[in-house]
Order: sequence, then structure tokens, then C-alpha cells
Amino acid sequence: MPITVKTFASLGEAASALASDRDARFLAGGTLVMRAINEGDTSLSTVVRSTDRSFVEIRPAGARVTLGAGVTMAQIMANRELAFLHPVARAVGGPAIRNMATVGGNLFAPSPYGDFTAALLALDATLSMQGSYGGRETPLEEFLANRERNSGLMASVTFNRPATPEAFRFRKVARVKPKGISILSIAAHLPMKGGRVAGARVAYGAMAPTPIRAKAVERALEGRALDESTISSAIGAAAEGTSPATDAIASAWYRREMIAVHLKRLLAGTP
Amino acid sequence: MLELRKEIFADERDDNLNEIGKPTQRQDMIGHVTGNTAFFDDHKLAGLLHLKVLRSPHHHARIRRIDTSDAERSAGVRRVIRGGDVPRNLNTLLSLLNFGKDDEPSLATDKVRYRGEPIIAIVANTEREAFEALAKVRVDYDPLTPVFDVEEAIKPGAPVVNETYPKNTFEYHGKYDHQKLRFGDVEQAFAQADHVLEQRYQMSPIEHASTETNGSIAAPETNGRFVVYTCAQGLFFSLDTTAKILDVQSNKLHFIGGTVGGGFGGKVDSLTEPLATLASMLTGRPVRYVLGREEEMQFGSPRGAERIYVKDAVMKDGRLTARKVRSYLDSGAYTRLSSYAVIKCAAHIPGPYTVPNVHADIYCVYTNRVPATAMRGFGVTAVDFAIECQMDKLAHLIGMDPMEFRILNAYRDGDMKAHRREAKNTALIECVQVAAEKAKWPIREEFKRMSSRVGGGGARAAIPQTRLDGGAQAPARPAPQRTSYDRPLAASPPAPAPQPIRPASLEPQRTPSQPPPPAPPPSPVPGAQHGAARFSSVFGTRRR
Amino acid sequence: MKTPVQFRHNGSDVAVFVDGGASLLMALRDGVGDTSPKFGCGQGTCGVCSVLIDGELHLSCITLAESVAGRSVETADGLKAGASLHPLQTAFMENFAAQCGFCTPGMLMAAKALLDRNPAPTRAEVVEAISGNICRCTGYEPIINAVLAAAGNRQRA
Amino acid sequence: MKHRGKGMASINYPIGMNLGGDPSQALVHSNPTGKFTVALSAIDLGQGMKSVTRQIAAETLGVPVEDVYVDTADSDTGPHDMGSFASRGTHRVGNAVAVAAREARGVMMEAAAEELEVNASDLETDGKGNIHVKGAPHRKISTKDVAIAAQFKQGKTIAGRGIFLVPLSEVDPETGEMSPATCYAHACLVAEVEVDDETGEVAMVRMDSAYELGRALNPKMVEQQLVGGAWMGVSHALYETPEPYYPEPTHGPRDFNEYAMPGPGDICPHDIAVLERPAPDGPFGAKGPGEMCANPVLPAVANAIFNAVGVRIDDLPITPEKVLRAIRQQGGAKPQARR
Repeated sequence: MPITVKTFASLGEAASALASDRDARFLAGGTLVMRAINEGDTSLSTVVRSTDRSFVEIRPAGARVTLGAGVTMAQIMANRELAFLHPVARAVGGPAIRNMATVGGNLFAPSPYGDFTAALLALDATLSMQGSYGGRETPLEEFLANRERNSGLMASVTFNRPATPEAFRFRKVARVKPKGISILSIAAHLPMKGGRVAGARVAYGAMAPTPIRAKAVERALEGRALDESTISSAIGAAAEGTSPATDAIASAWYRREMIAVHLKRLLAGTP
Repeated sequence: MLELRKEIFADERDDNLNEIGKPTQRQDMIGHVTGNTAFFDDHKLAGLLHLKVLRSPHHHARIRRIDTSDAERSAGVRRVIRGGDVPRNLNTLLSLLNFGKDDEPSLATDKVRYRGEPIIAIVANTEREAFEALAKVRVDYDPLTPVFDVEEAIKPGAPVVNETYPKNTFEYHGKYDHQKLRFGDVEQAFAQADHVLEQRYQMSPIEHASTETNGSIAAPETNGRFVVYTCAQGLFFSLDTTAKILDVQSNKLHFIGGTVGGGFGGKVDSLTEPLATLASMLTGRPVRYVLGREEEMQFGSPRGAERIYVKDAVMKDGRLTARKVRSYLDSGAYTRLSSYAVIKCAAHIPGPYTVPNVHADIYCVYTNRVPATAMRGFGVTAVDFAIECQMDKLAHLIGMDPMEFRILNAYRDGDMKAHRREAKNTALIECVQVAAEKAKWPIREEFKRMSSRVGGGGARAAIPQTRLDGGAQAPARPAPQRTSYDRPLAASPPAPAPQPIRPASLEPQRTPSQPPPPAPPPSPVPGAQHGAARFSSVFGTRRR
Repeated sequence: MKTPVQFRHNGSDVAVFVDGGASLLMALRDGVGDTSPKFGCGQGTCGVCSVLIDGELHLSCITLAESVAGRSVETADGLKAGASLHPLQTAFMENFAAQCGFCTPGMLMAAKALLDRNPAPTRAEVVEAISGNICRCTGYEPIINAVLAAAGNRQRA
Repeated sequence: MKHRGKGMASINYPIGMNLGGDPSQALVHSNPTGKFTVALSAIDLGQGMKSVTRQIAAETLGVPVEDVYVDTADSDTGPHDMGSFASRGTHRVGNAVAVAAREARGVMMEAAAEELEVNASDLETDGKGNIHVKGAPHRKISTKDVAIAAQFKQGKTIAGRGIFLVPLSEVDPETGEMSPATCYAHACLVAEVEVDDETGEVAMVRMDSAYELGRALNPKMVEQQLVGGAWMGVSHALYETPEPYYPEPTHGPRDFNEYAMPGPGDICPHDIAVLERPAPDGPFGAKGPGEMCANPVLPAVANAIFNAVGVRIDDLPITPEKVLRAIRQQGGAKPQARR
């Protein structure tokens, strides 16, 4: 049957429309849904949109930053208060994609995509999901653990502003420059207290079916000074818990070999 | 950055021209930058229908049953096309040149031989309706064992990919499973060589990846003719292929193209023209058949992979005395143009070098993958990779500079090539000299002085006695008579073949005597060398 | 069931009817009749369909046609000012920055999006600006030079 | 750690195909005011077919390039051509256009001779749209006036037909004796690379090359081919394939994100020298740069990688994974003599 497009003023209505129609998909930036339509995905017959302002709102103030799920990478790059996220947003696609790709869409992007989500994971993000009956909060990690089975509509994401600009580090490794998809990406939030790491959170993109936390690395860093011995023990644990895919860009073997190399470079601050 | 080195071979040219050699703006450039250039898909026709094909999910399978009843009832469907609807559902591209047997259906009927092979075509009002109908086609398969490796495919008992060629190899001269090249006696040379090196090389498949995908639009024209807007790289090649498959006279078809969004060899197969035209004939409406990007990348034909074994004999002094090549071109499930790439490859061995003993066996092998086709340099690109990596290894092996090693072995005017034609108009040595100079790569004086125009011919123009398969011998032939190719310059007596050079690493102080640089040629007779005048030598019955 | 969409196309108002789920690319090519944006993938991965929406670079093949209702869309077809070429068009010609010409309209729009915001870009900024646009013919070098030339900035750093 | 290395390769390339004979045709005619149309069925895929044949026609006719327009490709109006492949366009179609233009020029000169009351053999063109008596430039007539006279007064057709055919070459089944091509282009290319021995990544540093292609009929279009072709060579060498794990047919790329090709951030400076040794049977000596320009790059890059870290990768494409595995197997990078 032909595709029907339904546009709603509020996220709540959009969420109900999604819940009531299993062939409905929510359209944000279009990078996933429009491609599916163009390529003849017949499982999809309803496109749901929302013009809700909150969906594209940025609330950067304070220790926790909130981004509407419809906020684009370009919006983030245009926001001075989000400077720490500019390298991450710039790592997503080319200029046109960044004008379209949204925070919400990135949360659903299959590996090796989802570099922005890796950054959110390192910044301890919480998602607010809009169900047909009101909203609910979900830690990002929990959401990713069963991403395919999540119901409801992503409304916004809230996450930590890094203690200091230096405390947040991000690196994306790609074959094609400047716009290749990931071999892997690493995001690390390493707040320092008295010269020691306090509250380390490290996350990987493209090292598992969804972005994941590198908990063994976090343990190796926690409470230690960022010196050579700390870094080498972190590197030793770099591949722990990863299950990268083999794809057209790189093999699982290569991704596992590379994660230690690039984690070392990220922690040592070398190019 | 590009510089013209006009001083080199200046004596062979007349540069006194008005338009030739000028950086004139392209005739099509203004259309390109304004977006006015019209590609095949930019022709808009009223009542346009859309064609999509159902492709095999299996690499190799027997088709037990095809049920299109639901698809035919699906909304917006104008026509469902099966293999049986194609007038001549078996073709091979080069049959237009009487080369090879018809081996490929437009739509598979009994068997699929690669993943992505078209089975059913749906013509509908919209692309969406065509996709929906495709999803309703039911095909029952009996999966068969596929074969993907060229050397596995030629083993006895390997699955038969394409019944037209039951040995999984193209048939040459009605009797051989490969094309031979025989020149001299490589085995004897290997026995006498200072070093013998055998290596294996693998060229990967390559996607043409033109930004414009393959496609065409066919529509009824006046007088019962059909106009086809096409991206074909060979207009009549595509027209005649379509006429053959649809079993119509060529003048029933009017092909319009010529402006193509990149080809690189990927648009010589007429992937869409025959079905689009058939659909237009069956529906009486304009029909558009354009490949999606994933279709193009995975199921449009690629440059074929090649596995190449090279075995060389080299002497300490740097002389290459034998080259033996065995190469397997992965044609995929059907022939398309790979059979020709094999011939081109055989003729290219041993590369731009004068080697007294050469032996090549080149195979076109069928596997259960997307049929390969032409691509920028096919038949040559892969073997150049193998030969030039091999040359680097040989130079390293004997401790000789790779540039000097190339110059020493380079073919020169008058040399006999392995395919038994005289080398003429050669310029490899000069290219190496200039590249070395640009890259500030030091080479010794005597190598800077060498010339493609000096030192060839003579003994190097002879065809050696050649050992053929089965023990027979092809007789030696002395150097042939000079041909119409030879320029006045050749009047100066051909210098002797270059003395072997001892590699610097062995005896750096020793610099053997070299033939002097050629005498400055007589100043060109006015007009005599005008490019246009030179055409006179082209026509008539010059033997190549 | 067709849906009407009205928007501004290269400065003039247009109205077209589209199928549900139709892309802006289809609306422009089949509805408006502007064939300067091309179909190269339908996936948002090649850039030959690039257009400006309210001055921002977008990929029209993955833009829902209905979403541009009331907005302004610019394509390569609108680059010319009357009969005279846009500086980018002149620079592309002078630098021989097109061969088959299929990526050129999208490439020009990506370059325009850059120069409209950043009239004097560095080479690195030009590289970033065209990074979403595939060209299989030129090797990018002449395109980069053309954009730098159009910006009157021959710096190659 | 990163290591630099240089490698080189030299190649030749056969111009045109030869299987069943290789013909191309062209028609040239003047409109009533001395402007010429070249009718072809040859294909322009970006290589510049329309433009290079336009220059060949103008040169041969002796008129300015602006007075010539090339119309291609319509099977109703354009005579037969095999197609745009095998680097045959400039050579085969170019020759056919030159022949057709020469025939048209002959009629034009006869018509001019009749107007000027001299022998055609005493006339020459000035390339600016005039025909004059040799040695007497003032005794001239414009091509426009000649065309008008031919059309309305003399009843002559200023037109020409051209064909260029490379006859079929039989291939000997036993020895492979054959005539695969009538002329050859040549090239030598030096590639410099930088190899990261921890990741196996290879970055292009620069390329220096010399290409010999008979004659550069249009240096800017030759540069387009050589620069773009060398980029494709780098792509073949280091990046692209639709079957990343060949011969295993798995993980094939589906889009331009998954199909790796050098991005604008991966390219390097490329200095090119063009040599011109005219082919005796080429149009103004031209051969064809279209295909061969990519070929020397693949081995030159592979050889440069050996020079940088001492490993040989004989299996394309040379991915970071292959380089890294080889370096590991070798027990670390072994840089060779610097060049």
C-alpha cells in the first residue's frame, strides 16, 4: 500500500500514532527512514513526524546538558556552550548529513555508525522516552542493551557536561578522510581530582553491535594518575568485553588490534 | 601539476598547429556547471512506468517453481515479465563479434548462477508499487553447492557453474581452456639462470562506482519504433544487443545517449536496455529501469579478480632471460567480456620489456559470483601490478636499482615482442628517465643516456625457435624486413644491443661502454611531418 | 493519493503533488522539472542530489518532500544570475573541475554552502565542505582548486 | 612509528581493442554559413570525446574550434562506432573525424578555388575562418562566403565521410601470435608513502610521473585524465573492492560509506611530465591516456610500502590489516634503503 505521512504537533500524539501502527516509523532527520523508503522497504507504510518545539531544543545550561532528540549535529556545532561536543558532531558524516542527522537517530544507528552515542555513553546520558501514556527515563546503557525491543519515542537526552574541557576526549578512526565510517571510535570522560582520575567513563563505538562502555579500562584508570604505568594497564584491558563485527571496512580482528593502539594514543594525547 | 616535455622526441613532431595542443575549454563544460547537461534519466516522459527486477538470494540454485499470481494482482502492476517472455533469452555480448557462445539469460528460468541474478521483472506505475509486487513473488529453490575460487573451479569434480562451459573455463579456438603465448624456451632459460623467482599475485574485484548508476528509459516512438535513452558506453553495441535479445530489426530501435555520468567499463553490458525496451513493447508505455546504488555495487558487473603466477629468470648482470605467467581471470557466472580480457592479457606479457623467452597460459574461469566485465585497463591493469611488483623484487634480489633495471630490460624500437610483432614508437626508457629526474631518484649517467631509439633490432628483432606444447617446435625467424613504421632516423645504423650492466652493488667502479646518443636528426622537411600528412601512412593495407 | 507541497524554488513559488513518502529529489525532478539535482544512490551517501534548504546544505534524496513546505530550496539550476555565471561556476570551468559532470551540480551546492558562510576558506575547510560529495573522475584536486579560486584564495596550505 | 618509502613502476598500454575488427565512423558537414557539425555515435563519459574530436575536426578543416560543434550520440544520425572503451576513442574516432574533415576540406577548397579563380592546390586556410592564396593573404575569401557559394551558386556539398578500421587480428592458438594494437602509450610513476607500523595505515605523500601518449591534443583534458586516473590507481591499490574478503563473497559494500575510496583528505600532490612521441597512425600522433594512467600507480604504491617497512603485499587492495599482519609476521618494520 502507498505510504501515509502523519504530522503531529506534540510528541505525545506522535508516540500514540507509533504505538497504534506496527508499520509506522518515526521520521526525524531522514537518514534511516527515507533511505529505507527509497530502497523499497515494504514493511513500512506510515511515516510519523512531529513539529514539537521541544524536540529540537538545546538546554545547555548547568552540569547536565539536555538535547532534544531532533537536534542535529549542525545545531550542536553551532552552539558555543557545546564546544566539547564539536569534534564528536563533526565526526558524523559530511556537512549535508550533519544538517540532517539527529541525536535521536544516532542512538538507533547500527554499527559501525553511532559515534555520537559513544560520546553520550561516556557522559553518562539518560534518555527520556515518550510513550503513548506519558514519559519515562532510561539510562542510555540500559536502552542500548535491548535497543531493538524498545518501544516509545525518543524525546530528549540528558548528559554530564565534562568537569573541564580537557576531561573529555574523543577519537574516531576511519579509512576515508575526512568523512569515513568508523573502524572504531573512543570517547572518554576522565575527571581529575588531586592529579588522579575520579569517575572515569570510557565508551567505544563500532566495537560491539551497539556502542559499549569499556569497564575494564575504566577500572584500570580509576583513582590513578594518568602516567605510563596506568596507561599501559588500561591498554592491557582495552579489548576486554568487546565483540566487534567484521564488515566491509575492517575485520573483527583488526578492530580488536586497533582499540589498544588508539586508546593509548587517546590517553597519551598523541595524534 | 602537468608539464609538457616538448624537447623530447621533438624531431618526430611538427608542433605548428592551430587548434591541436591548445587547452581549449570542453564543449560540454558549460552544460556541466549549469546542470543543463542532459543524462539519460533527465528525459521526462508522460505516463512513465517503472521496472524493478527480482534477484536471486542464492549463489547457486535450481529454480523449482516461480509463482507470480499475487504479484500480478498487486496494486499498480502493469506487467510481470518472466524469462519465457524474452524472445531470445540467451545471449553473450561478444556474439556481435562472433566470439563465444550464448551463455547468459536476461531472466533466469531453470537455474540461478550468482547471488543477484535477475529472475522476474515487474513493471508498475510507481517504484513503490513495483517493490511491493516484487515482495509478493514466490520462488522455490533447490540450493546447489557454489564455487568461488578460480583454482577450485577448474579442479575435476567442481560444481558446474555454467552448463555452456562445463569445464568452468571459456573455450579458445574450439579446443583449449586457455590462451597460450609461446616465445623461445623458458624451461631452458630457467635452467641456466642465476636466479629464478616465482610469486603469486591477486588482483581484487573492483566496482566502477560511477556516480550515475546503470539505467535506461525506453518509449514507443512513431512508426512502431522505440526510442531508448541510454547510458551505454557503446551505442550500437547496446542497440544491436537489444535487437538480438528482442529479435527485432535494428532499425526498430532508436538509441539516444552519448552523455554518460561516468562509465569506466561498467556500462558496456546493456544491463537495462533489453528489459526496458521489452517492457515498453509489452505495455505500450515509456518504461524506466534504473539500478539502485546497492544493486549497482553488488549486482552490476565489476572488474574481474585475477590470480596471477609469475616465474622469472634473471642473470646477475640484470638481464631478464625468461618470464612465465599463469593467470586465472574470475569471470563470474557468465562470460560477458572476460574472454576478451584474456586475449588482451596474453598479448601484454611480458610487459614493456624485451625478454628472449616468454610463456603464458591465461584462463577465463567461471565461478558463482556476479559476472565480471570491462573496466579501465582490464586484462592489463592486474598483470601490470604483478609484473611491476615482480620487477621490484628481482631488482632487489640482484642488488640493482629498480629504475636502472627497467631501463636495461626495456623494449626498444625494432625489438621483437613475444606476440611476434616488432616494437615500434617505443618510449619506456624516456618515461623512466624523466620520472627519475622529477622524483630526484639518482640513476647512473649511462642509463640517463640510453634511448628507446638506439640499441634495438638486430639480434633482438629475431624470433627464437620456440618449443610448443606437445613437443613440437615453431621454427626461428630472422629479423623481419623494415616496415613502413620506420622513420628516416632509422637510417643511422642501429647500434648494438646494450652491454650487460653489472649491478652497482657488485662492482660500483665499473661502468661499461654504452652506445653513443643518437646523432642529431636532420631538421624536419617542412610539411613532411605535419600530423595530417602522416595520416597517409594509415590508410591502405599496411600490415601490423 | 497525492499530497500538495508548496515551497520556494530558486526564488519563485512552486506547488507540486507528491506521493506519500516521496523525496524532495523526486519532487524537484518529476514535479518541478528541475533535473540539476541527480539521483546517485537514494541512500544519502554520494551527494549528487545536494541542494540548499533555507541556505543549509541537504541531501534531497533523503529529504521528505512534505518537509520543505513553505521553505526555500536552491539548486544548481538557480546558481546563474540571469545569463551570467556564478563565480563558482566560472571557477569550475577555468579549473576543468568537471569531467562526466554528474557530481558537478551537487558539488557546486556543497561549495556554495561553504562560501556563503566562509568567504575565505582554507584548503582544509574546502576538503571538509565537499567531503560528502563523491567524484569518481577528477581525483578532487581540480575541484578543491576551483573552490579556492572562487573564494579568491589560492592558499594551498 | 611512521616510516616513509618510495617505489616506482613503469608500464606500456595497448591503444584500442582488436577482436573482430575495430571500426569507427564520422560524418562532417557545413551549414549554409560555413559552420561545421561533426556527427558521431561515440560516447562521452567524461573523458572528453566531444571536445577532442572537435579540436581534431577544426585543425583538419583549418577553421577555428568555435566553428565546429560535435553532435553525439544518436543512432539515427551518428554513424557506427564500436564504443568508448579500450582507450580507443581519441585514436579510432579521432582518425575517423580527421578523414571526414579532410574530405569536407577538399570540397571547401574546390569551392573557394572556383570563387577566387585559382587552383585549389594554391590555396591554404588561415585557421581564423579564411581561405587565401598561398603567399598572397589579401586574395582571400571567408569560409562563410565559400559555404554560401557552394550551397546557392555551385551546388556543392561541403561534407565528408570518414572511417578508421583496424582490421581483425587472428590469434594463433599455439603461439599467441597476434596484432593486439597498433600503438602503445607509456608511463613511469614514482610513489612516496608513509606507513604507520602500529596500525598498518598507508598514507600517500606524493607522486611524480612521466606519461608518453603520442600527443596531448588538449593538455588540460590530458591532465584531467592523468590526475583522476592516478587517484583511481591509489584507490585500487589501497582502498576499494566490492568483495573485501575475496574469494569469500561476504560483507560486500552497499553504499559509498562502505565502499572505500580515497576522500579529498587522502589525496597527495602529483607532478606529471607528458612526453609526446607521435604514433604513426594516431590523429596528429595521439594515442590514448584514458586507461593506462591508473596502471603504474598500483605496483608503485606496493613497492613504496616495501621500501618503507620491508613487507610485500601481493594481494589487492593493500588494506591496513594486510600491512599490519605482514609487519607482525616479519617481527616489525624493516625500512629499506632511503631513496
